[in-house]
Amino acid sequence: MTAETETLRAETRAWLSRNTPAEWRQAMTNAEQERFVEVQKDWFGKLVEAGYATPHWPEGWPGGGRSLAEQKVIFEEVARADAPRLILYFVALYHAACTLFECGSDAQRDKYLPGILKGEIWCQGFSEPNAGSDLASLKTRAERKGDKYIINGQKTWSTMAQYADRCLLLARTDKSGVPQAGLTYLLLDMKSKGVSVRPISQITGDDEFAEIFFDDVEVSIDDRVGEEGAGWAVAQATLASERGLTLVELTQRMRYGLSMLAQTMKDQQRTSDSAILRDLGALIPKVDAACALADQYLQKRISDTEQAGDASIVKLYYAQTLREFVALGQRISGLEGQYHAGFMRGATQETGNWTLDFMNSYNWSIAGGSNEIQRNIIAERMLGMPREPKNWQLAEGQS
Amino acid sequence: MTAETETLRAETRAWLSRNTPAEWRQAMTNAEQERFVEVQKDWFGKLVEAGYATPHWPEGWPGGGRSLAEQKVIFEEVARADAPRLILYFVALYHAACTLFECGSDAQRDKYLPGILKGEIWCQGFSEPNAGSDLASLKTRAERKGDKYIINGQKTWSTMAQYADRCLLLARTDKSGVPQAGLTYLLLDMKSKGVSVRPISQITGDDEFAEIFFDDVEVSIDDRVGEEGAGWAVAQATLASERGLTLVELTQRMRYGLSMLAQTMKDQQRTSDSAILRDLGALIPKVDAACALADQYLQKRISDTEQAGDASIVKLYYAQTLREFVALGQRISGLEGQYHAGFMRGATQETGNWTLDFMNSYNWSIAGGSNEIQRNIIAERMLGMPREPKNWQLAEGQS
Amino acid sequence: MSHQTGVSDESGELLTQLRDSVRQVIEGTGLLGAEDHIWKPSVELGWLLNAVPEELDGLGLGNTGTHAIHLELGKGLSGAPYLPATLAIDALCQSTLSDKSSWLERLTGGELVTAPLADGDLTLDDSQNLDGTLTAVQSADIASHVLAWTNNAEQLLIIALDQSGLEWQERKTWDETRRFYDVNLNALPLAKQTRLAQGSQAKDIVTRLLAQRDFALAADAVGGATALLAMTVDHLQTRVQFRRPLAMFQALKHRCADMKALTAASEAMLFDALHSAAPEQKATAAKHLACTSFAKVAEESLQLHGGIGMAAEHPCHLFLKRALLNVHLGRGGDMYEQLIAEAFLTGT
Amino acid sequence: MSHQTGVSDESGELLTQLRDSVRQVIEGTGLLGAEDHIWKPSVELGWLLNAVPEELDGLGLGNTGTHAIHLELGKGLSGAPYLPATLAIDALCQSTLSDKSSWLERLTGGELVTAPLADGDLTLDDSQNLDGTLTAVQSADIASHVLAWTNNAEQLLIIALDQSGLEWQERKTWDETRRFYDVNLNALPLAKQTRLAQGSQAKDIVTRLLAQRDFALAADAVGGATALLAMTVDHLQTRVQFRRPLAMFQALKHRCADMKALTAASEAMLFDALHSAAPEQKATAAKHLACTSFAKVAEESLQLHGGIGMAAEHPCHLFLKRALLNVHLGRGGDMYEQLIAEAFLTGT
Repeated sequence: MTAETETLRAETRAWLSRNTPAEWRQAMTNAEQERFVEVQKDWFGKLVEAGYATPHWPEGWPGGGRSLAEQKVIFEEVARADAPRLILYFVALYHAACTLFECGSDAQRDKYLPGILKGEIWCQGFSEPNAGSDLASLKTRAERKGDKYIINGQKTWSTMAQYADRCLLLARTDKSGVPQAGLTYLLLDMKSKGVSVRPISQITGDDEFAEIFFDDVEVSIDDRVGEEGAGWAVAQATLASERGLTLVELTQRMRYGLSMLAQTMKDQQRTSDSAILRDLGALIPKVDAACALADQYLQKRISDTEQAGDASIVKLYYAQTLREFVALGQRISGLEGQYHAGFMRGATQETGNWTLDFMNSYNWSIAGGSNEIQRNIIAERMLGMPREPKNWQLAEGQS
Repeated sequence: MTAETETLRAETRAWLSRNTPAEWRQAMTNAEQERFVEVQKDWFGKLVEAGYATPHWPEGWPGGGRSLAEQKVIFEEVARADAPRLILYFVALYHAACTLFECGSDAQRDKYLPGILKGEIWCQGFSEPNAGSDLASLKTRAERKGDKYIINGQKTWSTMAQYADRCLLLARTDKSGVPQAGLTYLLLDMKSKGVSVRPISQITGDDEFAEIFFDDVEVSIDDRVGEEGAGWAVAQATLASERGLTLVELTQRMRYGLSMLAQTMKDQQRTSDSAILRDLGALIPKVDAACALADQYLQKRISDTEQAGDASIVKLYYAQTLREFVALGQRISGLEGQYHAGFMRGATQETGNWTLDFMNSYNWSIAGGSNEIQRNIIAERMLGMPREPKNWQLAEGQS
Repeated sequence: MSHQTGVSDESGELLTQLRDSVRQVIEGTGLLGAEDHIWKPSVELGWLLNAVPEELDGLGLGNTGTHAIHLELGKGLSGAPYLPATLAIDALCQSTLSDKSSWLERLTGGELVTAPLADGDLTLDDSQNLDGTLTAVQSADIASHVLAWTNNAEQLLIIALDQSGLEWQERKTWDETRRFYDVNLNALPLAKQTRLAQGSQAKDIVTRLLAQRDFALAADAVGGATALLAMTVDHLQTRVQFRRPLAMFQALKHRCADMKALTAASEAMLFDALHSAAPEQKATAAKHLACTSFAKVAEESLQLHGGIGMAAEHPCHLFLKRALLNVHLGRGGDMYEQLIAEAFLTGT
Repeated sequence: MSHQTGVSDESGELLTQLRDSVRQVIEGTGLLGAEDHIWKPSVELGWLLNAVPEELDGLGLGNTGTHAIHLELGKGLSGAPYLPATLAIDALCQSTLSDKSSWLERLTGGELVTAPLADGDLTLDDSQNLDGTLTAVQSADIASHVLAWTNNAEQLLIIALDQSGLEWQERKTWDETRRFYDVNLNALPLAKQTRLAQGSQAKDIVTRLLAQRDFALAADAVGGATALLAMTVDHLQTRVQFRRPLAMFQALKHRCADMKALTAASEAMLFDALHSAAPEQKATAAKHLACTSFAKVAEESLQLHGGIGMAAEHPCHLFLKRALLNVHLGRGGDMYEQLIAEAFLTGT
């Protein structure tokens, strides 16, 4: 911890104490989604203005040029201040911007980045109904016609797509050859003709994800990032853009969330129940460990000593610990926790509405590479165990 | 429950109350193995005389002709009386005898069965160092020379082989074709020239298993069970011979073992610790369920409605519950349970020496088809999921 | 108090008919059939008679019938108030109420007397007034009365829902498959209620009712777990990832095998308990094992369904939410382990 | 009381040298090296100086050095009494004993003052005599003294093992890799013992010692889990069943991945705790997580080894037994969760 990062920490903390929306948890409980979008916009504007929204952008851009260590300080302080998460702008600020910085052209950067700073919302168009963790099998087509691509197909699980102005689209331009090689990366205007969006009603009652349908949608070749067929590599850059930082934020927030467990114990008069105490005592070190893993992972990225599988361990351990965390909350809250309570928008994973939190915890064990995918990566890339075989011949008598 | 089985139950209970060796647990704690063998012999003699050792033998043989329901009653009562298990004679009474009844010749039955009743000890020569759960890959050779087979090779994990008079041997007579087809089933005299036995020192300090080495050992073709190359099928009959009964006995004994957990709780003054109480309360229904599964499995065998996988569920659930059971005992006994205490021979899985019991519990999760093998069987044969693929091609760049 | 401990040939046949009848209705409505579409047949097809002993002109299948019907209803995530209805009918049958038979006629004819599915808090004050809350009362809006007992189990009553001093309000649960209500009693005069039993007779009947409630919840859980596991295996067989069905991946197969073992164990234990000499002593264990196993199966199933399981339109979450709620119904999630352990230690 | 919270370049180099030196010795002896073969080098190669601050002519690597050395010793299942020795040395350094430096010379020169690795029971009666038992005192037979503190932590002493009123006896544990003793004190006059500290100073030092013991046990567990996981993966890569290496079966791969995550998490948490601003507050959590994770890894590893793991000649069980014992050392297995939770609730 250098003196500079500590100065930044003090500044950030002071700014947050003045600017964090007061009582946003109460305000966002049972809030209409439109109201939530407003609050996100306000909070985004403040952060951009103060330079806290874009510390990961390169030097020369507003707020940019911060080291990873400094970015971490900002994330930690935002978690500590229990400020709302910037869910609506995450794709724009990280995925879109980093993809443009790393793989975009100057023209694309000049065209799109100022819009992001002004509050344009982006969504990600990667997942498809039949390609969960298996991006190589994407089917949405982009057919070249003159200086345009014509898009047809369907994307799903796109966060907040119903509010998005633009979309990071991964589409298939070639069906021959290895599946990865036929993908192309495009920037699509969500207001284009032929785009329709249908929010997905989730098991929590929320609809923060949506399906996107493309019916002969035109995209100019100027909006292609990288070469045709190079989409797989560009998508990897997109996905790597926030690697580590999100989990630093989430694990820090999980640690602050422990106080909500304590509150539920008090509410349910279970603070002297030794069975519950021991469950809590078993959980706390895991929460600490998740924080430590996220922290040390970021240190490795800073010192450029990251190894294959490191990120998978952080994500897997976080997802497992989070599940235990919310399951304990649910256990303590008893029948009371089973009654439907209005949910809080834009919150972290731990809202004290434990059954809701339990449902939401699956977002981390399924999305962004499921626990099962992470285990494969750890076993194969860290422990050197054989990869899943390429061609399988079924035992006799099976189809 | 018919009147007849209830009469048998009353008779058996009365007989056991008069004849069960008193204080055998104390006597067998820290006992020399020789002393253990003596006690087993005595107990075996008494049971044979009373007809309780051979209820599963066919009508016409001493003690034989009992229905499965009657056999179950006897096993339940033996468990209830907390009598020693007949570990030393199990292979002779079940595996050897049932194999002879089902697949042996009249000459073989006349030659060997009377010896079993007189107390000849048999061991099983199936497992090999490199063929744990995969019997098809056995390598011990049996070469035909005139009217003899010449045996060379090694067997392992043979229960009490160091005391055995005879061995049920599965050896390879043919290396061509499918692996199962080249196996032949032989009855081998352990006093033959070229047989040597080395007890395996186990992690508990006990040596109830042994390795057997064969160096040009001769076996007459008269001692072959079934045809040459039919050994696989005969071995299945051997393994099926006690199916269900052992688990009825073990699960009943596990239920009686709960009182040892209660005792440890009292000794460690933990009876009012709610964390321990809840662990116990979570365990008890599982023990009940293991008993119910074993019981209902036997009912299915009696009514001939057994289905593929039924036996695997009983064994898997028993092994898992037993592990939880002994782990709880270990937890309650604290540091005290970590001190080495002399072990009890011929006991069940629950002796109150919880760290020892913990080690021993692996006998049920590893041997006789490991938990992993049982899960495969359940998934494939009960749930209809695909079998493990026959031929795998490794991903590129892997050997 | 007598229990059906074995199944004769005749009642075996009745049982099969009954189970088939439930299956048929559930297959007709599909998952999450409208409450009405299951409640009406349960009246018309005589399922409610299951709880009535033969001497009172019922089917007299007792626990065995309860088990069979609840298990089938659980498979279909039924929202019909069959469980509280049978509790009320059983309480009535066990009582010495003078106009028992006319009550029985009304109740088996479709008038709903509901009951609390979780332990509430009801006391009788010195002026013989009832105060407190009945918790998790199912479908109270379509019921005429609610079955209730005081905390000390010395008063067992049927209480009309439309009287002053009584209010009920819906308590929406995450589980959308059933509808629950709180019933609040405020200085309700005991004298005006229908008393089924009091003192030690009431205590005996309440003990019996608690066990029946536990068994019914256990059967519901076993049914739910069975249907959900089948759905999950089916999903894995169908869903292709990395160019092969998910069911080919051994790690997933093993998890399904563990789920199968959990479900089979719960069912075996429940069956064993129902047929044991003293079923009541095993009710808490059967309920706890079945409901916690269902919750584990549901937790795993959602993970194995992946993203689609997170969509409200897929029924996966309906099972999960019902499973989680079932854990907390009855005596209350955390109470069971304690009750089971204490009962065991008292016995040793 | 000061702690090393960061690592300067210079001490970073020292640390690397130290770790390499331990690795070299452990590689030389192999698993389960004879106690002597590790204890002698730990004297000769200056490992014991790790615990001594620079101002007393030690290496001053503090917790960081402890972590590194114990982790390596844990990998090798070392039986040398390095842990109790460093506790005694640290207690001495923290004390205001007048002949501290001559004691230090003796102790870093190879005279062993051992210490209890589990909480015992020691009280001081009104006549200023000591009574009670010190528990899990490692290698007492080759030690001259034992470090001890009273239950109330108000007396911190070094007690000679060869005096009347004191008896020690071996307590064989299932873990064969270390040797433990009970030391019984019977009306031992306080006045005749070497007192390191009393009152609040003693309390502070004991708090520090308990934390160091926890960290050392945690590091030992992380080392053990690391070595055992590597051995298990190696076994699966080598062992062929059904005509393919076991490592190809996905269900086993996933279990290894979970073991890797457990081990990595314990190590990360331990490292984080050691470098935090107030390490002592995190010692119980680090110890509990590392030791329970090691026990889980060991439980799984034995299963994945199959039959061969059940043979005494294979080292698998040595890890399991050490792991199980480590859970119960220190403050006692079940105590940790309670301590951690209570500390957290007090803080909120």
